[in-house]
Amino acid sequence: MRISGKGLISGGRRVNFSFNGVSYMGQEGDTLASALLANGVHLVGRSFKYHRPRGILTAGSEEPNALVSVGKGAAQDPNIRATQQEVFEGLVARSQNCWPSVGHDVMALNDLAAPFLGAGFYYKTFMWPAPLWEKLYEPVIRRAAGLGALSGSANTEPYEKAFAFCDLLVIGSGPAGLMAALTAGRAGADVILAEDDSRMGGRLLAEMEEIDDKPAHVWVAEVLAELAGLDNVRLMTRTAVTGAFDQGTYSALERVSHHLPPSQSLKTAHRPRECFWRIAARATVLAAGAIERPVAFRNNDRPGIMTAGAVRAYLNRWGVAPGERITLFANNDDAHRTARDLVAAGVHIAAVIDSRHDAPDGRDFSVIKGAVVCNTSGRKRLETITLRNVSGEEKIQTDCLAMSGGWNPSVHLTCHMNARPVWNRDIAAFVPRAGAVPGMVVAGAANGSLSTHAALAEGAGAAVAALGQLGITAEAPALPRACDAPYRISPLWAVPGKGRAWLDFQNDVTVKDVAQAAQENFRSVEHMKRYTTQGMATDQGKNSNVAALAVLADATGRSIAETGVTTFRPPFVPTTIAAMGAGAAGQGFKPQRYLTSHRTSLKRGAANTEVGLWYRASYFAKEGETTWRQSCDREVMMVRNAVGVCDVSTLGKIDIKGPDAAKLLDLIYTNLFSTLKIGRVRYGLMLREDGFVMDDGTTARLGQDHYVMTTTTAAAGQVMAHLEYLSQVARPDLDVRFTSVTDQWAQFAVAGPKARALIDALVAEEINGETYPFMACGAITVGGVAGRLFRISFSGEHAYEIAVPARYGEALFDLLVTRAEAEGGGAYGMEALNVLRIEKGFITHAEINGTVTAFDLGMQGMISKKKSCWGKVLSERDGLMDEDRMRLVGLKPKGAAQELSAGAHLFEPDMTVERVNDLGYVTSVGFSPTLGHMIGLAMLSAGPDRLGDTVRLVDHTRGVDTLCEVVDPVFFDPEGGRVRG
Amino acid sequence: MGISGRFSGWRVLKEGLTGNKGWTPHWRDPEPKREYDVVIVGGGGHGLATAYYLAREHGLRNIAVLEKGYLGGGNVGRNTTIVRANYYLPGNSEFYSHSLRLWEGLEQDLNYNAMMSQRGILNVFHNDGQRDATIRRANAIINQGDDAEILYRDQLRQMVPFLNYDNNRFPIMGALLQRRAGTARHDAVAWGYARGADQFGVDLIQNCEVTGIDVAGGRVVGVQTARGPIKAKKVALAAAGRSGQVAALAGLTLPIESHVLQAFVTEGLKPVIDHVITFAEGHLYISQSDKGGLVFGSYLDFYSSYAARGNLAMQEHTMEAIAAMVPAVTKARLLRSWGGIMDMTPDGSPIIDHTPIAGLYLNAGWCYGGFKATPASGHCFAHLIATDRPHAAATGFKLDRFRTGRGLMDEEGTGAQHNLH
Amino acid sequence: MRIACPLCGARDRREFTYRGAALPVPALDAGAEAWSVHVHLRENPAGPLEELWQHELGCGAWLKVRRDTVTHAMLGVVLAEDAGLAARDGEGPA
Amino acid sequence: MADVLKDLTATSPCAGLLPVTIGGLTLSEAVQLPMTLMAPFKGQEAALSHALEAAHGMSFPAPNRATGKAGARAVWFGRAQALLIGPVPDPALAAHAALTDLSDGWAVVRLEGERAEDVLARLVPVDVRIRVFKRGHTARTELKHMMASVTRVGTKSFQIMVFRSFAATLVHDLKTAMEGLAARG
Repeated sequence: MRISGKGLISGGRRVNFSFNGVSYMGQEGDTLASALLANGVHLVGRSFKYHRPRGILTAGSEEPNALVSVGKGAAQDPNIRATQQEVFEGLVARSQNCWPSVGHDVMALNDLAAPFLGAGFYYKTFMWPAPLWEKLYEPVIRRAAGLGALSGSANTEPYEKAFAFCDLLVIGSGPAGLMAALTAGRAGADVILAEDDSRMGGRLLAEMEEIDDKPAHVWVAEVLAELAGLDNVRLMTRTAVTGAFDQGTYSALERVSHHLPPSQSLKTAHRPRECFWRIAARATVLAAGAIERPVAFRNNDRPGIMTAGAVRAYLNRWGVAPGERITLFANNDDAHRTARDLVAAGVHIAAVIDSRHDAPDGRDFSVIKGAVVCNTSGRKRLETITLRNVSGEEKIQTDCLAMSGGWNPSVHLTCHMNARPVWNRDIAAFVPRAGAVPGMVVAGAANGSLSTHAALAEGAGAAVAALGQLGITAEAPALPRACDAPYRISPLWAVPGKGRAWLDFQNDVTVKDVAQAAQENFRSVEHMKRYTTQGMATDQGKNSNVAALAVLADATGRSIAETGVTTFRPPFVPTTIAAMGAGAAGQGFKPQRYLTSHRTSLKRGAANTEVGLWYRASYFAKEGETTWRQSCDREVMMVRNAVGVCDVSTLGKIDIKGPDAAKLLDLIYTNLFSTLKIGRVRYGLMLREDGFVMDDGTTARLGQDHYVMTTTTAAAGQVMAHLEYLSQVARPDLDVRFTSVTDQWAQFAVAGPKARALIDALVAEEINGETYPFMACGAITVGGVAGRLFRISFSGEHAYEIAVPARYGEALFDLLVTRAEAEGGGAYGMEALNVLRIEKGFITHAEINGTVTAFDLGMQGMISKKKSCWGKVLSERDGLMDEDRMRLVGLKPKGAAQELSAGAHLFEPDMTVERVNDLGYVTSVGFSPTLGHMIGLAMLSAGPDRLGDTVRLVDHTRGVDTLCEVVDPVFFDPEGGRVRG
Repeated sequence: MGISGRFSGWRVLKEGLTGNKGWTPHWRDPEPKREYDVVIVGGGGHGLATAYYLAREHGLRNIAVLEKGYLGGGNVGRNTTIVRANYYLPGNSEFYSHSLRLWEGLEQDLNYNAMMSQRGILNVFHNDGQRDATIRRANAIINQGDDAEILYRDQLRQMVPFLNYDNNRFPIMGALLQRRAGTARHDAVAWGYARGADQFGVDLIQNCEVTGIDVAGGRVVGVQTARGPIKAKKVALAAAGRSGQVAALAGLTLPIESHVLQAFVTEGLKPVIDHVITFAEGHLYISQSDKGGLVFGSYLDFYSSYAARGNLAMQEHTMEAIAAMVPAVTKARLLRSWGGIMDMTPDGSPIIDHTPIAGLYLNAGWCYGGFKATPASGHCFAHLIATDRPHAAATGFKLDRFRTGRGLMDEEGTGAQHNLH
Repeated sequence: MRIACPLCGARDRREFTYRGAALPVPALDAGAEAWSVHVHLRENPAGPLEELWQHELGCGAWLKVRRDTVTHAMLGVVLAEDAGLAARDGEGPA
Repeated sequence: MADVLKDLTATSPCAGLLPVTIGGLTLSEAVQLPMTLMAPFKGQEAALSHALEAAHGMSFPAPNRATGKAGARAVWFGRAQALLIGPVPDPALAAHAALTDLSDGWAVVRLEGERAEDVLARLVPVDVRIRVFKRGHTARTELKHMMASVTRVGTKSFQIMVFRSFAATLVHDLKTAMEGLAARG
């Protein structure tokens, strides 16, 4: 019920929204919870396990009961806290975890079976017969569990991430946070003030009190006005700081447009739904306030039962009385304010019950002292409570119960770096451990200081202290006059009695469950949590953990301090995956690298494939070709018979210069490069320090102190980091400099019998066998551009790689392919490149898969005996020199099917196909149009000793089981006449 | 039957009707004795399973498990609960195969429902190279006698239509399906073994940190603990995450670095993911718990750490991988993140072996793979401790393989840098 | 986590790549045992550890970082080239 | 020997992608100038700086700084290296440093406008606000998983560089950030 003229949002614009299909009117500034309460709606959701009817418990993000789904279709957002969702015109919200409706939920039958569904029941049953678990029990349990539902469609809304930096991050904008921000702001420090709520002010928006003789909210507005005028202060509302990480890194979630109607214009189409902030703060003031805790008593979970502070917030901030006959039940002085404010607003008080015999008297209401609430009635809305005191029990008609078991400081962020909070007997609550998070100072209620006066003072003091760590001098402003009423509490965790008294409302954990866990020796607080699921709901125990461990302490005869706490871990509030993963949806997961030939290739029918971050052409489909194999076969034959052009720019290229360049190369490669002549290229092999092959490639010597190394595409980054490691860590004495020139040069392979003619026709210099013998390199000019030419081959054909600065790559590729086509050749892609290299027995990372040695590859001869090199020592371990190791061979099909299959395993023909007989596996296969049959490379135990043998090749997944012949891995032109010719 | 009695549906009914007053402790809290035949250091999944199988398979009774905190408080209580047998290198293949078979009878064996759910695991691959490597793996699994199927894009799409097939930076090409793989309720595995071991008379001693290992004449003779010295004929180390620290008590330096691996769970949601799904790109793995939370993880944080808490950059990477691969679930909200301490070895595979000290046995180096290994690790370690010979399914887990280079099991081919597995 | 790169200043962990313990590099001819120990065995302390990071997405420098593995407190950072990790047998590892 | 061949045409890294203007911010491709990486040899840092001063009127930049001015700049480019942008390097520099032509290796864009800092705050983990990152300041950093160089070239403008092949992603990411910022209003 809305009280006319009451609250801070009165006079706001009216907004229409719907809940469970019914239209309601709310007011600008309302949360869904305040608007529903204003409309007399209390039944909002159902609990997790027993599907108990539930209402609104709190007025903040810790709400465990009033979780709803917002939005429709793909935009459906489950598990939104009604206490946090602001209403807007057209808002659509629904209850969850109920069927057919929140009022009539079939699964509420669970509640009747509750005696059999207590703590840990599932560990003790559902075991017979075993196969029924997956078929029956588990599906039933899964369907019953869970809260809201996802839409099932991909989330296509925009989200974003951002970084922020500051001297001082102030978390929370209540009295402590505002004073901290003001103090730091006036001192000129770089300040971020982050507030989870849509409006700054914290509890000052919910209380009827004065600061400096003004209503508290007026003081808030004045402070905010000053802060807004300071360039060095950033105010962030709707921004929850979610995690504290090392070296002052904080995460925060900003709800950018939860409070706005869905975008309907182009202008707002890109508006992010949320922004995930990474804040690097040199110091922090945590002023996150405190969270009020319920009291456990029988049936304390009914709609209409709320925390006392929430009732006050709805009344004072939103002008809503959550009932017409309200009862208060408390164990502390602070809660009496609820009765005082209700009376002042003219709301009828049914009773004020305080468990303390020495509770203070109220001015405008009478207090029943030394009494407790021991039961309630009213299935979908509270109807009565039962009062118990020395004179017996009495039922009281009431439609709303405001309860308070005291306040828990919001210590959560102080625990994110593993510190445990400290028990404070005076306020019967845990308070932060000093120094829990380096650079963080805690102030106000979060620090256990529960008066406004103390919060203001600590906020200012915390800012001075925090900035002091940074060498920034700040002065605390004059302290405003404010309420300093004592808090006074006498602990009351659970009212003794029969029946079920809830601790964790959402997960349906009761006092009995915790007691039973203790009885079954789940006495460690972690065991109790895991056995009962206490504290594992969406509020992560914010409402219930302290009471639960008090109950556990009682059941095990220990103090609360001895019992200890479970760990609060990030995030402080549940955080959308989409926000933390912003930018990665669709194609955004990793950057895209494009070749200079990309556009030209597409025009020529290229089918692209991802190679690491690059896109490369797999093959170029010509008219009439309907399968990749047709294109691939043609391209292979084109290279063997005419000339082919392939963009090889993805290979890593590293420019190496300096007096010690040769020394560095001799260190990194197994073979010698100091002896390489200028103008020549050499193939090299490099090892990891554990002796296995890291990478291979060619390196050209362009000058006395100048080399250009090429790496495989896959290992380019790894090799660059390795070079840096060697030159900075292992051999900082070497005077050598290197840089990646991969993107500087566009480089194209031109391969085939007509390659020389093609190149010679294009470049200014004369190209023939004498000027450019096999493995020569040099500078050339092509089309007026200075480039480089390398006579190297990965196809076994007479071939070149021609390189030009990347801006000319597109034009040169186009020119090369056009010229090649005129000679019966053309462009070729990765598929043909792969077949060509298998025909020659050249290896790629299909073979260099991190588990092979030079010995395995038959390349032990490449490890120079004249020098040592990186990785050589461990490559010579006994186990790596076994003849029986799996070693590189070629395979030719022998069976009728003429098939080979990559990933197949190899066996002796007469042995059974089982692991113990496994001899090896196939790394690469392809159809060789040159030879007219399939060919493959394999790693085979003692492979080189088996040349000519027959082995059985089995690939269960492709249904291939065939014989093949073990052959030398070089299938084509083993003498190398073509490449040299 | 031990202290807690036998569990059954009937007992749940009976206790429910009588106010659940008859439940008794699942295990005792005994005072440590002065001497044991075997002292197991570490009351996690592997230590508890070892104790259970030492008692059940080898008839030993005078056994203590010493735990510095609470039972099951280490990695068995902080993982992503995945059970599978899809390794491909000899040494690993037969071991994880053995483990999966033990999993399949575990609940009846222990009389404890660990909610072992053989919901199937899908290892998604994205390109030709990954496909061929996956097929090599699938064949190895089948050759070992376990199940594996390759599903290509269209088949996969029928089974899990909500993945990003149409607009993915790394298109989904297919997946390896192992139907017998799945998940289990991690805590319950530890509790089930603890209760089982307790029923055989094993002393489970919590809050009992081992502070020293006593060696005389090259032979272990006992341990020093926070609760006093305890003599032992044999001492078995199963303290994953702290293996290096514990082994150092006996003067051993291990080939292990400790690294943090994060895990994540979202708020509860109605069923959306029915399998365990892993992705070769981004190293993401994700499933949905019976309670409705999406459970997932990806890489290590990559730096040495004993902090059991994670780094924001890796959290973001993990969420980015979900946004890329499973965009239908990104409205789910991350509820909790935590970290486990991983024993990372130079080849990514574990160690179950003797040590140079007689009577001192080592079970360590589980890297990411410890949870799924729990039954076989306990089973094979118990065999080694009881017989001084390796179990047939665990002959490959030698401590000296790094020195000799013989029998290295580098499934990912990333080499001897500990954090790259 | 933030690391104070001696060249770039404090930077987010995401710019850095980790290698492992910062151990003196054996000479290339130091023998199999020395190399095996170097590559495989780790003291793996729970507490201060000297380790190697590369500021790979920043300036490219390799750093020797002293960091507490329990608290993640940063205890010191120097350029690895100045850290004296290279083999000290005159010729260095080559 | 070459037959008659017309000169190869050049294509810029962001050809067809830029410029764009969104919400008062403009993203454009920088004019392609010669770019040379200068990596001083051991002990040659001072000599290189002198030679650079003599030849091109600017000193070798300290870490995180750029020297020179528009059209002739030396931008610190990482450990022991700087990128000379504009002049073709005097051959004398080669005595003191490894000189490597990178004129085609990097995509160079310019982001200009009132909220340019806010755009970059969505992409790079470095504080680029003018109070700490002034004109002439530069950073080697990460930009959405890419290696990047960011230099403030004016009170409201930045030069941003990534490897050439990443140009399309750079433009996409900057545009997305610009659009999101503009849509917030």
